[in-house]
Amino acid sequence: MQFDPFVIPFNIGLYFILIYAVVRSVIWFNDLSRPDKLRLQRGFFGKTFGQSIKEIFLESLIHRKILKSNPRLGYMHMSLAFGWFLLILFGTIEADVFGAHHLNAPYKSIFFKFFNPEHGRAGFEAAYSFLMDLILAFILSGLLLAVIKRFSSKVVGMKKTTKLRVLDKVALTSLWLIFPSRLLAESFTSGAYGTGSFLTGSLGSVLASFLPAQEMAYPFWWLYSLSLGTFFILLPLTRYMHIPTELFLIFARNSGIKTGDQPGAFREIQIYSCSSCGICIDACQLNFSAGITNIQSAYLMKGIRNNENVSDIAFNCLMCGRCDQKCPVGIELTPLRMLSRRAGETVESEQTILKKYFPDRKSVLPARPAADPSYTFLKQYEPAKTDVIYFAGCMTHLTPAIKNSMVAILEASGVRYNFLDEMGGVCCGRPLMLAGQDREARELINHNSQLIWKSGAHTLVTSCPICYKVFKESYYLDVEVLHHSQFIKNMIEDGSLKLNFLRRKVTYHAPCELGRGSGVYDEPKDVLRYVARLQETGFEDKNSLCCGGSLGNIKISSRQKSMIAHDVAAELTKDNPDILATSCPLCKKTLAAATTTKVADISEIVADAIIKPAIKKKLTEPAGKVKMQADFQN
Amino acid sequence: MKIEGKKAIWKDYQKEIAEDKFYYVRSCVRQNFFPGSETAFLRIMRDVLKKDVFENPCHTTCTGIGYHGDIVPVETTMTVVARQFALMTESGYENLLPSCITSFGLYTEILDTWHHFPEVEEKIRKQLRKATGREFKVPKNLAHASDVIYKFRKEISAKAKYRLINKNTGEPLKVVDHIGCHYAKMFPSKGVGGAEYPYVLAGMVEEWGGQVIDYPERRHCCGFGFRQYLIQANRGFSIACSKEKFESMKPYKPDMIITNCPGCPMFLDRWQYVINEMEGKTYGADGEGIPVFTYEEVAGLVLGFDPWDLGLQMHQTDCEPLLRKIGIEYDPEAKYVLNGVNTNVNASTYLEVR
Amino acid sequence: MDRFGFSISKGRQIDYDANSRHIAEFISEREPSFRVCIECGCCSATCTTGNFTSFSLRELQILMKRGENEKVRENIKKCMLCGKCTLVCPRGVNTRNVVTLARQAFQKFPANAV
Amino acid sequence: MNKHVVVIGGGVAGMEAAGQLRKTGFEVSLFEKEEKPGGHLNKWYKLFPDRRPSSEVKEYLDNITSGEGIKIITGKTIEKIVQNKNQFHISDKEGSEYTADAVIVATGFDLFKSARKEEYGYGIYDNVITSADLEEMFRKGSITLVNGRTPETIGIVHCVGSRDEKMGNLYCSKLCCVTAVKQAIEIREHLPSAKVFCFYMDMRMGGAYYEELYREAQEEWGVNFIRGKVSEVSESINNRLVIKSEDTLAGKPLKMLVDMLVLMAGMEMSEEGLKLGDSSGLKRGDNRFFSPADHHFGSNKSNLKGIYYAGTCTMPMNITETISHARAAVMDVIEYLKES
Repeated sequence: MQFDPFVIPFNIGLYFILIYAVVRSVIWFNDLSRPDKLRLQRGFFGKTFGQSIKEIFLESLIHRKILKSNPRLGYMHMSLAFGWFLLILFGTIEADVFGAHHLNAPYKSIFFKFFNPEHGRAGFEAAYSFLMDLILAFILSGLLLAVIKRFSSKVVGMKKTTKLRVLDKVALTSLWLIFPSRLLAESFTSGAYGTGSFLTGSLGSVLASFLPAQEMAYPFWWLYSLSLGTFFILLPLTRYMHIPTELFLIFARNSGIKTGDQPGAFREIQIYSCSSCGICIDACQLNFSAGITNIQSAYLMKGIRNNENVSDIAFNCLMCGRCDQKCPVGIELTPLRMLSRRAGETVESEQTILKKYFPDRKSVLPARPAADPSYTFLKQYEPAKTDVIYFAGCMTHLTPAIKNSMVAILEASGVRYNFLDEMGGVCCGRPLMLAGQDREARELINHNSQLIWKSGAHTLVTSCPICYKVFKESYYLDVEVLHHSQFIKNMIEDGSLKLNFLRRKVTYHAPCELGRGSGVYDEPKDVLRYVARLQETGFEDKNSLCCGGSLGNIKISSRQKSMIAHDVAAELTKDNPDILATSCPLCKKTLAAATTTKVADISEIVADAIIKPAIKKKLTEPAGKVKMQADFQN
Repeated sequence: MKIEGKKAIWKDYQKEIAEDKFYYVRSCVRQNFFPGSETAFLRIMRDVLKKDVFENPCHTTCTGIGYHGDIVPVETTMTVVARQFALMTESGYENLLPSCITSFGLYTEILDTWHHFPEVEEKIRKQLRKATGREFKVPKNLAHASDVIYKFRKEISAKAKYRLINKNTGEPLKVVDHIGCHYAKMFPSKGVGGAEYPYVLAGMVEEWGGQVIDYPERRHCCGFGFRQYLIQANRGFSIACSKEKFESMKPYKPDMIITNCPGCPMFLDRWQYVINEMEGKTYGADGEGIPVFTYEEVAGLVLGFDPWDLGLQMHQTDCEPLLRKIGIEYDPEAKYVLNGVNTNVNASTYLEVR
Repeated sequence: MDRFGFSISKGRQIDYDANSRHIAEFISEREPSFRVCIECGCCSATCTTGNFTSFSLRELQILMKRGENEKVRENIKKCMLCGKCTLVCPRGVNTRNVVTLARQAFQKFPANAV
Repeated sequence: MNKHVVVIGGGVAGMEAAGQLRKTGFEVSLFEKEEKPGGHLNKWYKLFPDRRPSSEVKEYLDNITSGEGIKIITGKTIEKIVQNKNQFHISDKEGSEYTADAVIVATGFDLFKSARKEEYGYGIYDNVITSADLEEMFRKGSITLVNGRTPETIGIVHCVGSRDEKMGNLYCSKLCCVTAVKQAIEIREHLPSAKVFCFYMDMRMGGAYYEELYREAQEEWGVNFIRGKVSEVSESINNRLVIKSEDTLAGKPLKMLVDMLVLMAGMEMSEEGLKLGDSSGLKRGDNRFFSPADHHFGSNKSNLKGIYYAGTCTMPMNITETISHARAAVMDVIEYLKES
């Protein structure tokens, strides 16, 4: 038997999805910018190829990252993906080895049992059948977990699971039907012919004992084929599009392509790579501290895929970057969110079926309308020439203790410095960027850049991680940009700053913009270790928390911010430190309002530790009365 | 609107007004604005009501315009006013009867100041003595001319030839009463009916058959405001004030406006013409202007005085439609005839707001 | 006008019933904390932009609430969104969102639309 | 024989004082000028800040003043207290005399007579009402205009007769702000589509949970607050009210049409209190309220030994303060009678 009509749905589906994957890949490739195209070419044909293949194996099939963070969820994903992969692989080998011909059409291996019902009676064949049954059982166990997860997400260790659309439901049903229908089809066939191994064979003989197995098998082969066909055809419209897209993403990422600040093909690839696994939801503090459960990255990706107006979702985010760190697919979620913010309010529109398969790439993110400059009132002036510029930042002006400490540290270090925004400066521009208003931000950046150039400084020190990130990333400056923790570390190391050791227990809260945002994790902790006893909190480095006060979120209420701050403060003060240290004025202010533990910026702790040079006593000290008066004045 | 509520307030604000023997002091500007009014007042007082009203030709300005225009210092003003009092004392009169609302307000203010600060009065007496050698007694009674007409409104009504009634429909005329700001806004107790719901003009209108209408911007200034009008650059504010009032009264379809201040009839009358020129708007029914009268003119009209003797030809907003509405007999041809000569040279084409 | 040398002045009065408050309503629906402002002026006092201009978020908020939108339209873009105002607000008004929404609303409703 | 204490005024202070005096074993006579005790409480619908029905407080007061030991004499206005050694002779309007060993004066307050603020036109314009009139509407369960229609826009003016030099009251009546906020919320509860505007000079939300109520009014009920007292009210041709104020925070004058204007009448010394005080030689302050012997530790003591004050005859107070003040007066009476 070489052919049967029931294979048609499968064949249609399979060839459709293969052609579709090729066409979509070509479109994506074409849409990449020229440098990105070159990168991808080099990556694909270069030495990163092996790395990509390895990553595909480890992440797309084994789901190593999910396994690490959540073994049960990982097993579920692995059993389905890796199991299916094995089933196809060994099915193809089976057809090749035991079938009538070599190099068979795919359907021959998928429906091998139908075309070779007698196969697997004894010896090596039986052993191979056992292997195939084992793989099927592996998949079915994962499937069972997936079904349970739909109804109770706690079983797989997840608190939240994403909600589904109608098309997703149909696709999900067809996916769920694939393996049970294969099981039943193979079992009936095995029952009728007395073949099959521990799973299909046993189930087959039980079914055959009271059912007409020969007749019952055929409809289930149809169901199997139909499920596969339906799943393949619907796949591009559902979240399962992530299966093929992720392959492309891995190659693109390993070739060095980044999201950037313009929407493009890589954005689309990433959006379609999201499997809605929901790990970002669990990682999100808005979820577990503030009870906001509908704005997480998985929802953003889904909203964009479904062409919804996502501006409310896009702006309701702390931009802390925790989800970026946890995403098993490695999607650059925060940069993608920034792209949506830049677009402002998008228009929701109904789509034709064709548009759903081939989204309109140009109208997805309309540019914000042009406008007149906003900050024409800013006047340039000539700042004093200096070596080091200290830029406190807007927020630091609301935490004068940090400002004063930094002045003390700068004085003690003996550098020639200029406190650029001593009398209040112009905002760095980052808050505008976070609100998606890059053009406006650029005006401020230009203004500040000119001032910094004119000062002739070689180093720029800032106390605010928000400023630090934008100085680092978006200013075109010929100066070394340092966060004050870095500056202090340098000063300690070159001996300019002499510090006492304060016998205090300290925990450290890493600010999002400085840590995950700019990769500065170690310097603040090094400085703290130098002056105090630093305790671990369990929320170190990439796993650090957001204080809740982030300027990234312009939607949440002050109450919700404070809920987050209280949770964070409680976690970080569990071991009763003397001081909860941070290195951001905004974090300091937010956390200080949420705990009774002393919250201090690194600069404050360091300023306390400065060894003051001994004051030389004058030989001709005035008499007591005059001295008292001097004391009084102090 | 509950009229009982207003009546209760009117009851609280009654003032003493002398019966006879008045020392009348004219207004500086009225004689130019509506010269017929003061003449009519004297005619009513002397001929109709048979009252003793004395005028002293040595009387000068009270400096009110200069005072409110921040030009004349208060002590100077007080000394000038003290001289007016001295003239009255010398003439043997005690009941001061100013024609001008600002004079009335100023006299009231000065008397009140002296009441609370007798040392100021002493100082002014000294100054007056030094400057002129005169002595004075403070007036026994101070009433504005409209207070007196209000007081004798019933007597006037009894002798009236016409009533403020639309002859064709028999309906009372709808009358807007506009009270000069300096009448009672500074000293509510010195005005008939107080400052919020003044009764001085409303009482006349009611007595003579008209119906007073209460509209939202009733309390608003006419816009004269001294500094507003006197400086050309500020005249936009002046006219805006009048306009605000007209816009507010328009829905009530008023037949006429009655006033008791020198400036108000002038500005309510002239600005209607200017607004019409600038914006093409009129505020009366049928696209006409709303005629504006002084209370003396209205009293004269109901008593049957000749409109041209009252000086109604000096109004820029045409009065003749209203005269016809009331049914007043008059000779349209005689409007600009003075001593048998037609003085109307080339004006009437744009003097009417129609 | 030359004939008279002056024109009729426009009043400064807020005509509450004639004004349209669509901008304020747009903001209030999306950011309810807009309503709880008590006009204390903390936002304006700490304002980074206010350091350079007469920009006052307190004033602009109340003008929008009264429907006096034109001054706000001209000025709201001067905000740098730095967020100091949000931090100092004693009523917890989410001022950054108020500004963002106001900008959005002014873009959505052009000057001549009511 | 038990000592006999007379309490003058059967409002909250008087009833509380009478109840507490009875507990300590004194004979108490409680005089009330109206036909039934309760004072202003009888006219109020719900109380701030928790909007509990005023009847609950009334019920409590009725309970503590009913039964043995308290004689409630209603319909009697006391005009004079004369001291004769340790005895007080108290006479009413009709000339009847009573004697007592000690007296508590709890003559309370009168609401400011809003017609005195002529510019608001209370008693002249149809739909200008006072806070007390509005409470009456709440009790009846319908807020309507004179013509029977339902108001859509309602203005509330704070500080009517309080903090007003022209009215001779320099003091703050303290409760009108929170009453305004409470009533604004109640209006919105009754008429969900109505717009409410409070015109205030300062929001004086000094009591427990007052500020929270203010916030609730803004946040949940969308009540608009405009800083600027209404200075002028007139009636428009279609019977609406034109109000003028300055929006002092926008720095511009403001004109608005409302269907109804509610005046937050302040508290003034009661007329009966004035008469009683003047005829009995009780000292009063510049604010016309009784002047206690000491503002810090003698707020119940009068200038005459044996006569004590309770409640709002000394200054504006809310119910909580009034009840505390009345209890403190009882302490003074106990101490006085122990000595004598």
